[in-house]
Amino acid sequence: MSAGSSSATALDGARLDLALALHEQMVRIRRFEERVAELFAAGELPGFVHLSIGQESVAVGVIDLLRESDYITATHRGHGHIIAKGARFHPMIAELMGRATGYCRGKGGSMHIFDVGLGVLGANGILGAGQPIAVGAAFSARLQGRDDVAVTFFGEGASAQGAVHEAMNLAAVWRAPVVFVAEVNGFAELTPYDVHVPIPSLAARGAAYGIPATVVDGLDVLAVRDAAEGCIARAREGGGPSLLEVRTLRWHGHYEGDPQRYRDPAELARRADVDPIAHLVLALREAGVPDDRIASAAERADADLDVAVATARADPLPAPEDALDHVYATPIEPRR
Amino acid sequence: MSAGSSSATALDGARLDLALALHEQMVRIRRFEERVAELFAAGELPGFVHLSIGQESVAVGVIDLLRESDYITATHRGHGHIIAKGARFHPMIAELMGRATGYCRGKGGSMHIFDVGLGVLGANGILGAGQPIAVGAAFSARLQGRDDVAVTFFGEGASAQGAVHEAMNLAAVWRAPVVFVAEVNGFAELTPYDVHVPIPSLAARGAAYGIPATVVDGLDVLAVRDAAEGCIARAREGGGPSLLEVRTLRWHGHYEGDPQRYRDPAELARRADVDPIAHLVLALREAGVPDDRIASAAERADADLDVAVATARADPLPAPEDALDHVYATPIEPRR
Amino acid sequence: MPELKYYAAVQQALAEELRRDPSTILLGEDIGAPGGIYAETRGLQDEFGAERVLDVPAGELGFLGAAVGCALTGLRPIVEISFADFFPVCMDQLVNQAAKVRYMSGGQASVPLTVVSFGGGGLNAGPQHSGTYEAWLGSMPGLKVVTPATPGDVKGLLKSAIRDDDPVIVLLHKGLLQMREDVPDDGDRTLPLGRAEIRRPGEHVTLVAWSGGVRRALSAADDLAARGIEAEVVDLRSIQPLDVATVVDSVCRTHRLVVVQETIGFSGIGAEVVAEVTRQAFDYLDAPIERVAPPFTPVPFSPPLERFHLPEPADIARCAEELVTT
Amino acid sequence: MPELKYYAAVQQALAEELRRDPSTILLGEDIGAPGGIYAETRGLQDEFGAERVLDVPAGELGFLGAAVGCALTGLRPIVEISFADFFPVCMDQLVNQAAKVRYMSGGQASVPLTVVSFGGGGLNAGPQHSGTYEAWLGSMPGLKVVTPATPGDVKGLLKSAIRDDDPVIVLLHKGLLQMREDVPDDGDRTLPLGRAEIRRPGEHVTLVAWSGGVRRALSAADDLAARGIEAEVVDLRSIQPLDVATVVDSVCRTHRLVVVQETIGFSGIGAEVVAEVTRQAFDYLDAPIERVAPPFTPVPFSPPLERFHLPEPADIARCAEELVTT
Ligand SMILES: Cc1ncc(C[n+]2csc(CCOP(=O)(O)OP(=O)(O)O)c2C)c(N)n1
Ligand SMILES: Cc1ncc(C[n+]2csc(CCOP(=O)(O)OP(=O)(O)O)c2C)c(N)n1
Ligand SMILES: [Mg+2]
Ligand SMILES: [Mg+2]
Repeated sequence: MSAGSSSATALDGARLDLALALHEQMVRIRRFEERVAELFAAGELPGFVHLSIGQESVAVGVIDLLRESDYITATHRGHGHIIAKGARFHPMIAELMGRATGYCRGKGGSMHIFDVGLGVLGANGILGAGQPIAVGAAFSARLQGRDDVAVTFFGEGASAQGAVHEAMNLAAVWRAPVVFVAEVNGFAELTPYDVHVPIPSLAARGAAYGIPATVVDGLDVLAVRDAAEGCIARAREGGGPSLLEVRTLRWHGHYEGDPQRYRDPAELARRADVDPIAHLVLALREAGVPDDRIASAAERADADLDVAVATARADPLPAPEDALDHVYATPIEPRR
Repeated sequence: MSAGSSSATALDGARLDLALALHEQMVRIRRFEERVAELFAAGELPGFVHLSIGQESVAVGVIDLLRESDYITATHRGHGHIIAKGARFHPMIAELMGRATGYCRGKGGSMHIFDVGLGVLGANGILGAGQPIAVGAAFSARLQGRDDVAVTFFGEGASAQGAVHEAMNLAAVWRAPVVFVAEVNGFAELTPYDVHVPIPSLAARGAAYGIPATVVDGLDVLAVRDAAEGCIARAREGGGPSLLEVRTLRWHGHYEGDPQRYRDPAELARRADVDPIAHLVLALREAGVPDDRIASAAERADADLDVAVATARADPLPAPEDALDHVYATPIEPRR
Repeated sequence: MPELKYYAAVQQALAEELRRDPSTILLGEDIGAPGGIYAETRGLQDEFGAERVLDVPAGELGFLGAAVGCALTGLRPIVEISFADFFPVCMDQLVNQAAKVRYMSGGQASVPLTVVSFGGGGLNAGPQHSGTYEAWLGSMPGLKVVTPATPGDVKGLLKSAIRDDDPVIVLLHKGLLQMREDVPDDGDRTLPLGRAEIRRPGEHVTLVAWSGGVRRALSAADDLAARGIEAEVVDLRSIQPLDVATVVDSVCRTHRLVVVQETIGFSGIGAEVVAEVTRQAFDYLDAPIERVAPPFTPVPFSPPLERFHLPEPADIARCAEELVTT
Repeated sequence: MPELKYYAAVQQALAEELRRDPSTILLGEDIGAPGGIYAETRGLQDEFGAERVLDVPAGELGFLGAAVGCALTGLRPIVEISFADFFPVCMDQLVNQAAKVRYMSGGQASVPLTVVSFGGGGLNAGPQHSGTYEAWLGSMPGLKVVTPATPGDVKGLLKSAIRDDDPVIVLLHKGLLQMREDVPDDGDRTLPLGRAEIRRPGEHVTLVAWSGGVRRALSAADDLAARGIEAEVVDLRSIQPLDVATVVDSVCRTHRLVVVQETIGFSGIGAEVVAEVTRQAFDYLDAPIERVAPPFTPVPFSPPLERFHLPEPADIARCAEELVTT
């Protein structure tokens, strides 16, 4: 394990099991995203997709601590969050392919995946929109006497949206059980952090609402999880909201196909140094986990993906008239 | 001068002249607002009005430092800001009365007074709307090679608006020459500070944007001015934005006619203790300014008001068809 | 039947539904302890507690979005936006979130949200406090919109809105707050969303109106009656769904139509009514359809200007008379 | 005449106007160093500097509001909102500020602001990235709205928008970005705001369309011609002001009208066109006016669903043929 990591304790016993579980989850996300990149390049996915490769530790480190009944709101770059919350590959891939069997029956696509049963209250195509929704879900759980919490992800770009401010302010006034996770990956679309944020760290915004804020390096998923643990426990125990900033790096373009001319090649080369999976693999090896055991995570993910992709490919597209459904609980006539 | 005041230096020479000038301005605003209250109670003003009685030190202490070519954006409670920037009584009163001779020819009313020549870029009926506009005006002045600055006022209620966050963030990124003045008067409409703000002082928000923030007690107009001086100089000299919080108290209801059932009578009784005019008068007396000289400020204001009101009363209402003008630079036909 | 004022009908509907369904909550500025700036929520926080009736920070986008989150997770939130003019600051949560969530999620998620707002001119409230947004909101698939014009309709429609499983916007009119009507004191009485109401029968011309336009149309109908012209006044009551059938049916009897609206005509609800009536009742129309609407300007402040802006009953009557007599 | 693509016409118009008038500036997300997500601003920051061509933080309400402040103080800002779907997050600065400032201030203040945005479906961008807001924005007094459907119109109308002293919204269509046309290389060529254009003359039926609807109407007209029906295609080009006269004139010749739109029909621009044509050309109409528009749903993502959503030329042709033959 690299020096200076906040989780630089021995990986053994329960901690090792945890590390293995986190590794499994991160690899599932990585392989999923890589498969999506292939499918997109092959022209199998309509529209556009935003991938979270390199950022797996954020979704996994935080969401590992959640229960099924807890809530999340994800972003336009939300596959990882949604997988970490337990979403199945097949309806995700089917949705990306626009199939009738997709999570949204082909109506939403990559930016709108919901799994209400798993507490996934949507990826979102509008920056800042998920944050107030998460505050409401957290408040709602408490009002209904449940100790469920909500976690909401947003990037440095979204941090410039007024909605994020309104959500944090409201959460603080309500002491709502919500954790704001600022997933800082260096970019917002095609421009870097500094274009959007005038301070070195978004964690400075916690004090603006009187809520605790922590920064953690996304290189180390165990450190992310440790940092998140306090935030989530606090929320669950009635201590109110908090802000967790995770520093990470976007590996791919903003969208698949983005030529990234605006990006310094040196910085792109830095990717290997900040790979949270490689970082964890080192630690697992040091703890004596055999290579084939480590490699098996990818095999399991790939096997699942193979089935999901093959099934989704064979699945029907929605019938055109299905476009008329699901506007209202009971249709309004005429629908055309 | 009361103990503990930050401007507790001897009032003599230039400082005394300054104090007299600030007194004059505050009294002009107070008398204006009191006259508006009377006119409103007498049914002479259509619509509704929000008065700034008790808060005169905020507008005066800050705006005294501005030049005619500097900009301000005011709030729904904006008469004081606008008067401090040099607006004339007659077209203000005429506007409140809905006369053709009003600042806005009767089209706007109390919440929409503009005086573009004086850099008054509008009172505003929408919380948070003035802040981005002020950032733009400040940026614009700099781009055009002028060292003019912009000052924008907002209350604790408005501080909950996303637009205020977006404006501060943008100002910080641009290092725009703008001063954000948080005029904290204890209330937003019919609910107190705590309903809207989860922290004891809005000044904590400066760090969220990396901009300096100061808090000052609105009791002492000289202290307000001293605090504002640094902010404005900084902006003018290219140092970028800053945040100045002034603690004050709303004396009247949210709108004239507000029964204020939600207000603690004890707190209303506190008004006399926090009267910035009375506070300054004490200091002026201590400095040896004779009572009649002090009282003459009100007389001058009243004389101006008498003329303004009498003139406005005699002024014509707009012709109904004037409602069609000023939608576009060149009318679009048909206008009905 | 007890007499009820328009603003009190809001309070009564809210109280009854908060009592009936513990999953309902009410959020808004000043609606808790102060009892609402129109006295429309008086006593509710006392009865239902500050957990269910909440004064919120003055950031509409935040608390409306939070209400969407509540609606997605088992509550039935009711949100007040105190002036319709503030919809533009929170529009995203209405149109990109609340309206689209059911559809985007492929039918997985429901947003049983009610938004109550107060709009309309006539009170010299000026260009930023006199707006209404029925055409914008009514044209957004996924939203329902009602515009009650009487205390009885306020009560019946607001209750239905709260019980509905989709986001419903209840657009109330500030100029009608003191209007009185006898309303049955029956907590089970609701009005279906999406049905127009004939407020006055007539055979010579149909006047279609909604919200504040209804009283203007009725007053014009009185003037017309004095001149021997019987106008049928149809109150749309609901903008989305829009009860075109009732209007078409009326026009098939009267053969003439005037739309009366207090809001800008351009691409408004009147335009939609005209387009549908022209299509469905083309052969029954004996004259062009006229819209009596404000000029294409913001709502001005000063009384003579605002009076000029809003359609006067005399304008409506004149327009209807011309249709009937030429 | 050099051939120009639709997206490049944006770039050319911006470059020419930035060169012509030093008081113009350009603000938006990714429009500076990266040259725009549609390559619509490529090279502009290099030529005009980062002081006049600025990448801004991703808060549309803030930078649009700042642009209003710039416009009030001597600059002529041009703002890009990269997807029209983001208008709801910044609507307040458009409708309560930019649109109303001249009026509210009694004519004291001008807001010479241009907003360029990209909308429209057909690219499987899903429910939150396929919207257009021409009906909302066009119905707001104080705003002007244009919807260019060709590279030449993009260039001519965008240049006029920038030179106009009022806020003008230029709604571009994402589905047309690669469209080519020969456009005169003349920096002084502008097109007046508010004039419709007859894209194809015809005598049997008028098809009115705008933005992405125009190519659909033209394609339907081809189909119809093959069946002996000559359709006149009117491209509105401008939504506000709306050139009703050109439409009325066409209908007075053809006696039949079909409106083609890619956006929801309810209270849309088509409804306004129908309402005005019915009023002004009532006696010339030989058949009801039809609107061919999407169903009342959000824009779905999956290709078969989105194809179903958008009006197909065959639907338009069928509808026009029925009007002509019955
Ligand atoms: C309201 C709004 N404005 C702009 C966009 C366009 N947009 C999509 S992603 C993005 C950048 C987001 O950056 P960040 O929040 O850092 O997330 P990341 O893409 O880095 O994951 C922008 C500006 C949007 N989707 N919504
Ligand atoms: C966007 C918006 N939301 C709500 C309102 C209604 N409103 C008018 S004044 C006010 C309270 C403002 O409080 P504060 O900012 O503290 O200013 P103060 O009235 O105390 O001067 C509110 C909520 C508004 N004008 N605009
Ligand atoms: Mg980012
Ligand atoms: Mg206040």
